[in-house]
Amino acid sequence: MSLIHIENLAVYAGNTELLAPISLTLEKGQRLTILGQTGSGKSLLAQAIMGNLPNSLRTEGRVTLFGEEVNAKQRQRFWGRRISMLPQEPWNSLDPLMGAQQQLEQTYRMVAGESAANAQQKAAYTLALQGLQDSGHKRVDQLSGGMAQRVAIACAMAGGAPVLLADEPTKGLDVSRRDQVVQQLMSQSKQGALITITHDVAVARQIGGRMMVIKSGELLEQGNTSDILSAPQHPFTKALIEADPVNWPDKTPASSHKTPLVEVQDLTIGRGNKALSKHLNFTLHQGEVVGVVGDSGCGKSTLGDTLLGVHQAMEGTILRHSQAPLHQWQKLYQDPTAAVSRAVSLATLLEDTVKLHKIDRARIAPLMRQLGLDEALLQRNSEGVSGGELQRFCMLRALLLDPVFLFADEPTSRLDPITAKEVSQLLVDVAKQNGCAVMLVSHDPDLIEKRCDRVIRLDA
Amino acid sequence: MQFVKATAFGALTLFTFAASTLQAAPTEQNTVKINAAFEFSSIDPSRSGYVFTRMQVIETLLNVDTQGNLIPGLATEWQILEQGKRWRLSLRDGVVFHNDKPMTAADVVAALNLAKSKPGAWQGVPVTNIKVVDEQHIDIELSTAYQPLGAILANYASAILAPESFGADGVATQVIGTGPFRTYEINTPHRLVVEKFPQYWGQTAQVEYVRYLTGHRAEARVLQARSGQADIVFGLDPAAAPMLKRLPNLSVIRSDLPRTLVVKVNAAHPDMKTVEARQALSLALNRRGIAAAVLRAPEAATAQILPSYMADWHLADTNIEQDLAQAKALLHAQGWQENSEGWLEKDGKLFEIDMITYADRPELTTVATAIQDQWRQLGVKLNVSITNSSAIPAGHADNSLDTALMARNYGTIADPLGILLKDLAGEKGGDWGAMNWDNESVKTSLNELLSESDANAYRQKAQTIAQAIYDERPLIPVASYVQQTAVTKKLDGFRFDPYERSYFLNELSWVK
Amino acid sequence: MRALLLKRLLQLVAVSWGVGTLTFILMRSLPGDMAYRIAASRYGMDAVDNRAADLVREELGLNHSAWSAYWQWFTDLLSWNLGNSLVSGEPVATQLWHMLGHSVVLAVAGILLSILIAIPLGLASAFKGGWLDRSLLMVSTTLRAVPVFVIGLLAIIMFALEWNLFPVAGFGTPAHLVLPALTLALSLAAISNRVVHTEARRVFGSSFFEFARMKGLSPSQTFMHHGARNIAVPVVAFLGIQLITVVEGVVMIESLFSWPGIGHGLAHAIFARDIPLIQGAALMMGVLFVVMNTLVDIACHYLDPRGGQLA
Amino acid sequence: MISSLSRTQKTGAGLLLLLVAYAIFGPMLQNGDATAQDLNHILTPPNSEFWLGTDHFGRNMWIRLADALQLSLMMAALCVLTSAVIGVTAGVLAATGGRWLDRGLDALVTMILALPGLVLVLIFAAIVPGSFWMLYVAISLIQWIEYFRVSRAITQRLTRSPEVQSSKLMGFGQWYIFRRHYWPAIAPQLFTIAAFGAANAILMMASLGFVYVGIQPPLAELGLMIVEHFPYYSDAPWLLAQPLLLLALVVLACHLMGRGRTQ
Repeated sequence: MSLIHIENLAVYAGNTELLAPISLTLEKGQRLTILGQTGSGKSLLAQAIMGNLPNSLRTEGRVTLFGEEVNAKQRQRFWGRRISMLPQEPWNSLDPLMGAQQQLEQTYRMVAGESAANAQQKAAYTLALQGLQDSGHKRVDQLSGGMAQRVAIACAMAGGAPVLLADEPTKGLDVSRRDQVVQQLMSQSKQGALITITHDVAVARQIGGRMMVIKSGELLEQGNTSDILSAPQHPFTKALIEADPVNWPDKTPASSHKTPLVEVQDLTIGRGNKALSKHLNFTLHQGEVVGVVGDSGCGKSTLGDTLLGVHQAMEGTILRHSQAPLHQWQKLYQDPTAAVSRAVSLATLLEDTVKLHKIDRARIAPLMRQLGLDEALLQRNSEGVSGGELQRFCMLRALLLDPVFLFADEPTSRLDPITAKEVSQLLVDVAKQNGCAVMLVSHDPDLIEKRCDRVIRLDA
Repeated sequence: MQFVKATAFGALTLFTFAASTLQAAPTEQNTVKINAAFEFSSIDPSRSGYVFTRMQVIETLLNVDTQGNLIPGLATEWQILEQGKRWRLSLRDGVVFHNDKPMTAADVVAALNLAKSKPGAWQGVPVTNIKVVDEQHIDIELSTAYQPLGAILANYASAILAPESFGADGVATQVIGTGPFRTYEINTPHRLVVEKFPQYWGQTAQVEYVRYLTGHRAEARVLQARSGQADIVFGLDPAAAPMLKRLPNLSVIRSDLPRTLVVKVNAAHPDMKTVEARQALSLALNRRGIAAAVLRAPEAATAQILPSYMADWHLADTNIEQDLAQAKALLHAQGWQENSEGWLEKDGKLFEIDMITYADRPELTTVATAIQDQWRQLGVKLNVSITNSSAIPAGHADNSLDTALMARNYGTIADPLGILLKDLAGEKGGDWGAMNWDNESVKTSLNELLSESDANAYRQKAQTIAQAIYDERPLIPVASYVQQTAVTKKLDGFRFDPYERSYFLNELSWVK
Repeated sequence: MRALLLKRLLQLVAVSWGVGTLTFILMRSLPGDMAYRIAASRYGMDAVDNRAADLVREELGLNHSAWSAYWQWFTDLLSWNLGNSLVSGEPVATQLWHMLGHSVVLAVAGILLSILIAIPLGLASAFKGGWLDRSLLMVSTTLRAVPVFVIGLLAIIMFALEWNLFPVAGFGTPAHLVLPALTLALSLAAISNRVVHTEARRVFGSSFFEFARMKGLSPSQTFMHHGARNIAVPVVAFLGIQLITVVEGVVMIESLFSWPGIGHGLAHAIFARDIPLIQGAALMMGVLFVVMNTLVDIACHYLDPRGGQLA
Repeated sequence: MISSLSRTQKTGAGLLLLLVAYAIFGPMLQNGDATAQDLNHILTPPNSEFWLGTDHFGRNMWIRLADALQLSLMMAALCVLTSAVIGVTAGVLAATGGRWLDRGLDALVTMILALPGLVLVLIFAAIVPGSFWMLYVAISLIQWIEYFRVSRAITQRLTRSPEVQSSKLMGFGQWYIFRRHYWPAIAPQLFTIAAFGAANAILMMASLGFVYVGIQPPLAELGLMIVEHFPYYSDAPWLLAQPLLLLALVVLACHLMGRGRTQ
């Protein structure tokens, strides 16, 4: 008897089709991964299965759970007990005012029907299992992304639901946390079934089982994960796989860099009065691309800001060997939409920079072509363009100032894999041509490996 | 959980507050509820004795009948000896204070001496000594004859309270009077409840309790009357009178008072020093319009400050009609020319004056607004400022006052001589009377009247004074004051006192 | 917690001194001679004359310099004595206590009633939406569009006159409290019910609410454990702010229903230039403001510990 | 920005335009002025000659209401303008200026808040009884706090944002940062506060008429009219209804303008 059987499930807004009809069947112990870019409608599929689509959308097709055909209303009885869904942002899905353990206890008591004492004991045990034994009393805002995710999973599973739907479970987590969460998902759903929705090829590879690839609401390809990953049929799938830094071509060895730009001796960096990393010694040369890697919270961003002079170094010295004026020490931000004012069009912003520093307008056109930005784009404001386009606009603005040093703070972590690959390549090439030193920060060691001349590893 | 606790707490406070104020005795049935505009900020007779005389808690030696003549009160009779320099009063016997102690001559003398020492009615009275003659008689000795002493003895400030009511500093701490009602509960400044005093010497009350509540706002009082929550409501806004008359459960009683709506004019003001200018201002007034449309009492229009039943002082032929053309002619003769916007102008200066009035009496603001427009048609720019009533005496003292609209009470008794002395005979006139009016003959004849005993000589002098006031207009009368009172039909025997001295509560009875 | 109380105590002292001085300066800059005004309130509006004003001026030492009067008030304040009212001579403290009693009862009754009206309606309109939400929005907007004394007048015409259920004005029995409290409650609830609606709509649509449902909790369980408290936090914060505007309503309602409260007394005191009473009343309101503010902050912190250290 | 108004805001704006048109052009459509009295024609119901009838002094209500509306709208506009300018400047300075400036302004705000608004206005109105300008000063003194708080909060949040940090790194000055970053974030919020501020200013002036502190005769003011016409609520109910309705409409228009997308 199949746990889940879906026939021609489709989602419509009015009569525009958001998700083309899809059919699938899941037996006990099976695992399915749905792979696709952000915004390709894979979340809608999860909500359609679960039965909690926003009431402005409607579905067609039949959903049979545990052998019983149920419409959206009837499925609510199964929530938590037979089928459970893990939403995208765990730090938003936990009650902000209640402690983690308390929320877990509550699920045991009310959903699984445990006695108060049992529920309390079980909750403590589950949290200890996750290595969260001493943060039971903490609230969501006191937990890191990874910890919040693990509490959310525990809560979702507390009701004993055999089938688990995980929607982008690893979004925003760094590599080490990501693998931990994937292991937890697979162990929890051994005896039931697991449907995982993700854009991360590495996650799909670890989960195995069967896979479906979706692009803008269309099902492109489905089959065993290992077969598709090794021999993708559809060009989009191929591009998606290649976008994983592991598959990027190796970096050509850089020419030697001689002239030092900035020298750091026995530097300690920190924010407020808490020191993050101590005794750092390195020299950054002109035109060199240096990568900085480390777990979140080890001070990667703070190092860059200290070099730019935004933060004071706590100890040690920073020697600048170049007399370049302040505005030639620039920064690229992790979230470009937060770094560019929404009030006016990009053209006006560009115009402001050009007027301020009296830049020769002739240089704009060639640079825009190189960055793949077309003229029409500039008429819109920062919300009217995609994340990739906006990051490239920021690079345009920075490069027009002839920077000697560019601190790129995880510039591609918010972009989807394919765009991230293009933008990171573009960044390194353009910087090299203009003799600008780059410090690239990322939590993905493969990306740093494939893009930088040299790597600095920070440990918390 | 928190909300449940909060509402419980709220209910608890409400309950305790309610329990403490539910009195056993006065109930809806046995209490007459009275509502009026006047607050009493203290219980000392010199300050707000009028509330306690009206509620018949305290009494005076002499009273006043409806025609304004002095009649016996706590004193049965009074003789004026030694050409007015000694007044001998014989006291009524069988009078008992509310603390069951009989009233003695010594008590009366003590009370009068205290009254004499406080500001108010007893000012300027040339008293040298007040003494006990024997158990039934007391004497008041004066340095010179003072004819209005009778009115002062009838004034609330001279009420007789038991010695025990006064504190060490002479200020009353409790009200132990002799009236047909005794105080039951006092909450200054808003509420007073009195109960029937069985041992009263005169006609004992038929009603058990009477509650007096201050209603500050005119419309709030109208609503009290209309909803029947107050049995008697004084000081009704004339505008609401027609609506109240249509109600079945109450009747509206209109009574004329010896109070006149008067415009006080600063006769030293450059634009208003000449008689013609004041004549013009008076002629521009549409008195019939104001009386009918604003005061809702067409017959209240008057051009004299004193009412008709003060025969000696009332002139036969006075003209109250509006004559704008004549008024303009008078002013043109004075050199005023009309400018482009219609304002009168003389050598670059507008005819612009201020008028002070106060909102405590609802009619004053509306009449002032009417006058403002009528003088506008004459070309005079009048700025009305509604402030506190004390601004009028203050403006008189520092000469900053141009004009003021006020409701002056001329009759505590039939003969207004006492009031006129205060208003006209003062060195600059009177706080509530004329201002800088340089007419010496009126002043001298007023003082002569003080000792004038021959009736028709008295009347002849009074007529000349009244004529001088009418001709030279130091005070421009607008209309006589009409008081509207709403009385529930459940009560019988209500009588309105034109001199506002008593509510005659002991004559009230419930209609069976 | 102790840090907050200490800080608020300091604020209390600063506010009381500040408010007292501010009112003193403002009152002293008022036109018109104080002696006359006080005499008018003492001896009745028609009986005031120069003689009475001069007597008052001597008795109260009004011709002394403003500075000495201020110093007198300041030293009295240090010994917890608010001085005596110029008009009635009674100590300001007793008069205020009497007036404050009535105002607090009216304010508490009004606020409780507004909560009882606003919360159920706000929640219901957020939950059901549709016609209930639209009609409530319409009623709330209309009530907010008229000054509070108009609501009072309409309440009198309807309840007291047409149906004769409640007394028109005055005080004494609980029946007297109903109309003033209802008027105040309606003017407060007109705004607070929309705040409750907005916050409830936000919580019902939030992802933690949805995830709680996903975990298997029934709608009522989800509301009880997660919804109520998350709605309460901003609503309590808003009620705290609304407390400040309560006084405005109270002054108007007391004057309409001749309710002997502090608002009404204050309006009269300003006309009568009874400076010690005004200083006392303003001081009392300033103290009430700081105390209420602290209580609200504590309640908010208790409900939402995320607000960081209790500053 | 105008095009982005929601449906409710558009109705509000339409209603307000209608009222402004009546306030300005109303008096021109009838001859005579707001203070000319005719004691023989008091309380005449609306007829062909007097479109909105005459009040208890026989004054033409059509012109009188237009005058009163002019006064209310002028008070609203002036108060909103002044309190917005003061509030926003103080707010931005407090957020960007030194620590002491912030604490100083904060103490001042607590002081003003401690004294209930109406009491402050009552005292100010008593300084120069019946003067429009003193009322305007008093009301603006209370209303600027709302603008101060909002603009300070927004500016404090933005000073730490990447947007401002990036502009600083690129060498832009404080004035540019205000024009490009702070102001566009403050402006939409300002619009809502301004709308409700205008409504409160009008309500406050009306309430003052109620305690006889507001405007002096013969000036027409909505709150004072409601009080003056109340005794005639059974003889001439339409007379009381007119100022009441007009006051409600103008305040409603402001509230609708303020509602926009937020509520």
